[in-house]
Amino acid sequence: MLKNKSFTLITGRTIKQGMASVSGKKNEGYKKETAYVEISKEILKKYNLEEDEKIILESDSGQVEVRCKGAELSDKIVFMPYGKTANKLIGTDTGGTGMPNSKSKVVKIKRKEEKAN
Amino acid sequence: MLKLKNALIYDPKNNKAGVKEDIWIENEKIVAEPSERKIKELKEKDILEEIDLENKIVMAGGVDIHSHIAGPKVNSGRVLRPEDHRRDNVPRKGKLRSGVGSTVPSSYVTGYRYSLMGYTTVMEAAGPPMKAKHIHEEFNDLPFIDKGFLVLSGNNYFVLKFISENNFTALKNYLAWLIDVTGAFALKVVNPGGVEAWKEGKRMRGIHNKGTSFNLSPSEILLALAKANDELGIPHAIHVHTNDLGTAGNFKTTNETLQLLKDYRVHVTHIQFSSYGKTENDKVKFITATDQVAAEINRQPKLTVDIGQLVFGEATTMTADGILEYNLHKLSGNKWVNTDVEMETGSGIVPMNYKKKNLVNDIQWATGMELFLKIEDPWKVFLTTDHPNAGPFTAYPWIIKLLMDSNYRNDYISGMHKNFDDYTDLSNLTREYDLSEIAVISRSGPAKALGLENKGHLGVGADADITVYDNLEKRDIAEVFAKPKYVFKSGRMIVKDGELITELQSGKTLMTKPDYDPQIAEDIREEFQKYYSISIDNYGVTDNYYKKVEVVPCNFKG
Amino acid sequence: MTNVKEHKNITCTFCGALCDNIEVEVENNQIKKLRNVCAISRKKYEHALEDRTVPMINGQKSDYQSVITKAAEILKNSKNPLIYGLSSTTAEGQKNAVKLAELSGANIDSTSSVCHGPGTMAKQLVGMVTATLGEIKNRSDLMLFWGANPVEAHPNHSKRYSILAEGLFKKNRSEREIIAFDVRKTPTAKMADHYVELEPGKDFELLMALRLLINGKELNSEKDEIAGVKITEIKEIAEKLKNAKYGSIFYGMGLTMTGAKYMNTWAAMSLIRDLNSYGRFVMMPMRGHGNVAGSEITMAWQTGYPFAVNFSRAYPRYNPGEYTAVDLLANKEVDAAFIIASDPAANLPHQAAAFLKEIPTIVLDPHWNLTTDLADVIIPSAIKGITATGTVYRMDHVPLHLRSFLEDQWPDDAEAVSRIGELIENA
Amino acid sequence: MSKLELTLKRENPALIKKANKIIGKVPVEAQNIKPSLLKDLNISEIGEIELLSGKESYLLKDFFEIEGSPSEEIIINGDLSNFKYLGAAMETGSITVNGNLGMHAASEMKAGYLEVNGNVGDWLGAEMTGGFIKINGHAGNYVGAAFRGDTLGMNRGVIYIKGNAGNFVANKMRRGEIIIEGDCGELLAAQMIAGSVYVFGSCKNRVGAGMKRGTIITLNEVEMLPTFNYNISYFPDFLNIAYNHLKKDYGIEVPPQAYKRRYKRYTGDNTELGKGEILIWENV
Repeated sequence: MLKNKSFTLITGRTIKQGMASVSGKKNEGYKKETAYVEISKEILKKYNLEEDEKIILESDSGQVEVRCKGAELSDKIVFMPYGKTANKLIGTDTGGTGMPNSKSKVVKIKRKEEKAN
Repeated sequence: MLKLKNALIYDPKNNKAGVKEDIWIENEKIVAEPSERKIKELKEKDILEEIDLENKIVMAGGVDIHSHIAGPKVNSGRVLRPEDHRRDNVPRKGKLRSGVGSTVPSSYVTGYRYSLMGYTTVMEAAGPPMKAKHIHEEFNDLPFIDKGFLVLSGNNYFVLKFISENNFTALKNYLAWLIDVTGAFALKVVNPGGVEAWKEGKRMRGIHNKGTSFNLSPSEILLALAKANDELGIPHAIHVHTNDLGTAGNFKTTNETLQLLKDYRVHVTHIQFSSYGKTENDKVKFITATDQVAAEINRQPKLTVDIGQLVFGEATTMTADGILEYNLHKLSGNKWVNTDVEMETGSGIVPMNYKKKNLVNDIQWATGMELFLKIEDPWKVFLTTDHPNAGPFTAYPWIIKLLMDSNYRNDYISGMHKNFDDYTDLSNLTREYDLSEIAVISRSGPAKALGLENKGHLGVGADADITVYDNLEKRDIAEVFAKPKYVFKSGRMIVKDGELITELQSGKTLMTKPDYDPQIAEDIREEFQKYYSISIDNYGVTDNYYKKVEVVPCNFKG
Repeated sequence: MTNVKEHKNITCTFCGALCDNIEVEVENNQIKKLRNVCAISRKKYEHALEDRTVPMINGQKSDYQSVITKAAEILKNSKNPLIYGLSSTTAEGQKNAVKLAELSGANIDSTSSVCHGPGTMAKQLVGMVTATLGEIKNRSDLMLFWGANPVEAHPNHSKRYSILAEGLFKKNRSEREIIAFDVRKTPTAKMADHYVELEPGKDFELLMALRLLINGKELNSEKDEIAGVKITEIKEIAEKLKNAKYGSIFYGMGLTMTGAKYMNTWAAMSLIRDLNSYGRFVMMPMRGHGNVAGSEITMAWQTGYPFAVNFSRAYPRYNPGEYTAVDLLANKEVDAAFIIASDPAANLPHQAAAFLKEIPTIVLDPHWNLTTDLADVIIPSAIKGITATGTVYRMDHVPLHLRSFLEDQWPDDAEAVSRIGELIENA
Repeated sequence: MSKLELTLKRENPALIKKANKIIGKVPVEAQNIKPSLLKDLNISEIGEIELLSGKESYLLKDFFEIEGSPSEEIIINGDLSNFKYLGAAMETGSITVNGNLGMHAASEMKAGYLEVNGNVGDWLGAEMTGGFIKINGHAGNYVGAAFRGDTLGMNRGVIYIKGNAGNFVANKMRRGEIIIEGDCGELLAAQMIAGSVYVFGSCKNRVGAGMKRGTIITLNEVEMLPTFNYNISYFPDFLNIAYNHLKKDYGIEVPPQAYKRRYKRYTGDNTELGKGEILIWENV
């Protein structure tokens, strides 16, 4: 079951996110380039998720609705460009270090509408 | 105009030792006594300020020829050691900015503590040319004192290249260009050849072996640099940190270096670290070799040295000599920073705690003391702790006490390791420095060696950087030198009764501008653009970094 | 008459690689041509004069003097303000910000705390063996990329300083071996000779295993792999590391943001330190923002500490985890904020950034961003390296002076901050 | 015996308000509420003790109702989660807090007693050199740790936590005992130099990373670092003695199953001295 599977959320830079961020943070481009999640193609297939399908990512800090993209990734992780959307999932606990869990947050994937596996 | 009257003047350059005289100050300078008419006029206009210094000792402001106070290495040391700062806090007061102290103080606090000790000129001992802008940025936040920096030039690609090509003209032009574009004061040579060797993963010993891809020996580098420096007329000698520094038996390398360069001006810095003998059948290995080194110094007329006196307690060692810091790290197990700077130099940092119970530390301490006492002419030997390497500069008053009071010194020795006398002969030395000699080693000598004609004395025309101490009668010597009664910088009082006046004042940056053929920048352009990682056009320090500059003329003639 | 002016050796301030070879042609205060720029840099220059902020107070347009005065009033009247950002302003701006923090008894923190600050904390435990980028280009025969993806974050890095650069002793790609360690095969990993895929959050374990092997000890794992890497492969890597003449490791957020956080970097720094018993080995944090290194440098010489500094006692105190922006905001301990050249609403965890909405917040930035949306006071500013001069420090602490080549109607960050400071100092 | 009782006022200067709603709290630095200092003052002088909140200086009476009489024994009531440095450098006497307490509680404590009936923030007992701390709730990160860059953490004394603790417990610990009845976070006893830590609950990853010497005892399985060696599975007698000492001297309830049982012994960290030991209770 997809809802029982946990992933480590890796946030990071992409060149398009970089280009969009210097082209105006208020532009649609920036929003677009920071509001998707990359998921292993095998996982997409296994759980019958479509490329570009809108899904819900959920952590213990919040949830976001994002498009999913198939990528060459291990099935333990999902990747999001860093930005406002990803940061809704990242908690504020820094474990006393000042650094939040920006690349080590546990997330789950939920379908927008429940459909049969 | 300001008149300091009835002072007991100790001004060795002008042969005054406890002479009761007045000092007249106008426009940041010491001036001759005005005519009676002028005095009358000043009094009438009420613009003659007088301070009575009856029974007070007056010297020129202190001059430190070698200290690490600004720039990338010092700053990295600050970052490295939050534990060094945590218990030594300096709050904001009036217009005085806050900061932290201990062995690597923040820049404001560095300025405060030198000023509070009556020091008004300090030479930053080692700057990597590529990061010179950083040094000047910090200089602008280093209040009160005048300062300059010595630019690292003993392992630079173009230096090694021109020497190996026997292109002496290019070498001279390059060095002068380097000083010019980095806003430096003089040349620093650290473990010549050895730093390049460290980057190549090699070890060099002595000054005669060739070891790097440039196929040069340290002696070839040293000779070329000393000759170029003299010919460029730079006011200060080449400032040498010897090869093999810090290792047992290194006095041989040191003496060979001194003999090699006997025809040129040389200043050998923190020579304490370069004056060790070696005992083979012993775990300790170290022994002082001060007889041999002092004899060589006493023999050479042009040579000057500073000591780098060890101080027990916390220290932060930092030097461009990367391999030395690696060795210190291996020895101590303490945290270690190393930064190789492309095409130019290296650096390292290791915190240390020198302990009186540690025999090697005791021997190092004694080595410094013995050199102070065995070098006959005080004009050849200067007071430093190689701050913060052998200890913080704030220990100078204590070192002065050790030099002036042999009873105190002997008492202090009695607390040393029980085998202390087997490795040192400090206990047999009875010499005591007098106030004039202290004035030489702490201001007049260093000023002269740096070629700063307006510093280190109280004659007419000198900068009005003046320190007033209480009389030593019935007072603890260290206390007196730690807390001057007054300090004047550029004619303005900055310290009164041991406290800073709460107005910030900036000192000057001291530079030299030796002549060179500007074509040199074009000659090196192609290789520079290829092998540096920044453009040659962005390399130099631009004028916006210079707030208050004094260019010291290059008029040394050999 | 057209007035075309050419500017060479301009420094791009987007990322910590600070390429200083940009060529710009300017006509009538407009950029006409750009050379040597990367894809991000090009966008940055093209967009520079667009989307500019204007002085605003509580959503109403205002004038420059009024926003400065209002900012001073907010900081002066707050008990425990936060000054945050700094990594995209000049050293001059940073210096003035530290002074302002002192004058207003503030906490001051840079984006370093959510970036490479953990590396600096690790350095305070163990030290760090590093070099300038040119040294690595000139000498390094083995380059490691660990949790770093410069192809997307520092696009010209590989060409100028690392994989593809021409060096003095190492002339080209074929004279270097490249290993990439990551949890996903990034474009940088694709350029490497070897890609080592790690289990997420297990960098520490692999680094410690390598340290053990480097120190000549046995690796007795109950499993046949560590961090998802086979023991045999780990042993091969250890041999490669030991045989490097001048190895280098570029590390990114993949180390600082995961698992053991700064202890990851501690393990890496310890490993690199130990490797210097064989050949030479150095490491380099892949600093993200153009002058984030400068924020640590300027703060250190003024306060002794690199970030996470508090001035409530009128002298600097340091403690990441306490005086860092995320913690201060999440714990709701600050009662005003001054954001300098940064966009915490986009880049900090949402729940921390959200507190900025609750307290008086001042933003100093040349462009609109997500944080200007929730600011009470907006101060416009000139753009560093384009319309404003100043100093920036590269990821390897090499300082560069920025020149301006376009005109601007607003003063720069340094001046804005200094004017606020003066109002507080002379109040 | 007389006691001094301080009760936090509902309205106090540390509150951050927006439209009369409390939205946050500015930290208060409370190191001056120190038994050795307060015992020799009268009640009105106690009220005048300085407390820093943010950059502003206030008086103790601005925050607290003061009852009882001057004493070495101080009871404080209220949610003090924004109060830092309470009991810092304390040398004598006792402080009992009925409520939560903030960071740096009893840091650099030399002697005396601190008890908190609630949770505490980070840096509890950091660099303490003596004294006894008892927390009846949970503790934060860096319990008994060294401050940034420092070489030595806790060096003598006892910290007893009934609940859970965060990351970096016993970081660079040099001497003393830490007992955690609940679970603890990551990097327990990282870079430990010596001393003993007992965790009756579970430990997160990287236990003992970089430790030189010292002993970690835990009653649950631990994911071991590859830099530790498994030595032996045995019945350590000394542990029974240690448990008895915890019970007798500090009144600590050691779970009965811990006694006289088999433990797995690991040593490390082998990248360092390798003389640290981790003992893991075997549920056989």
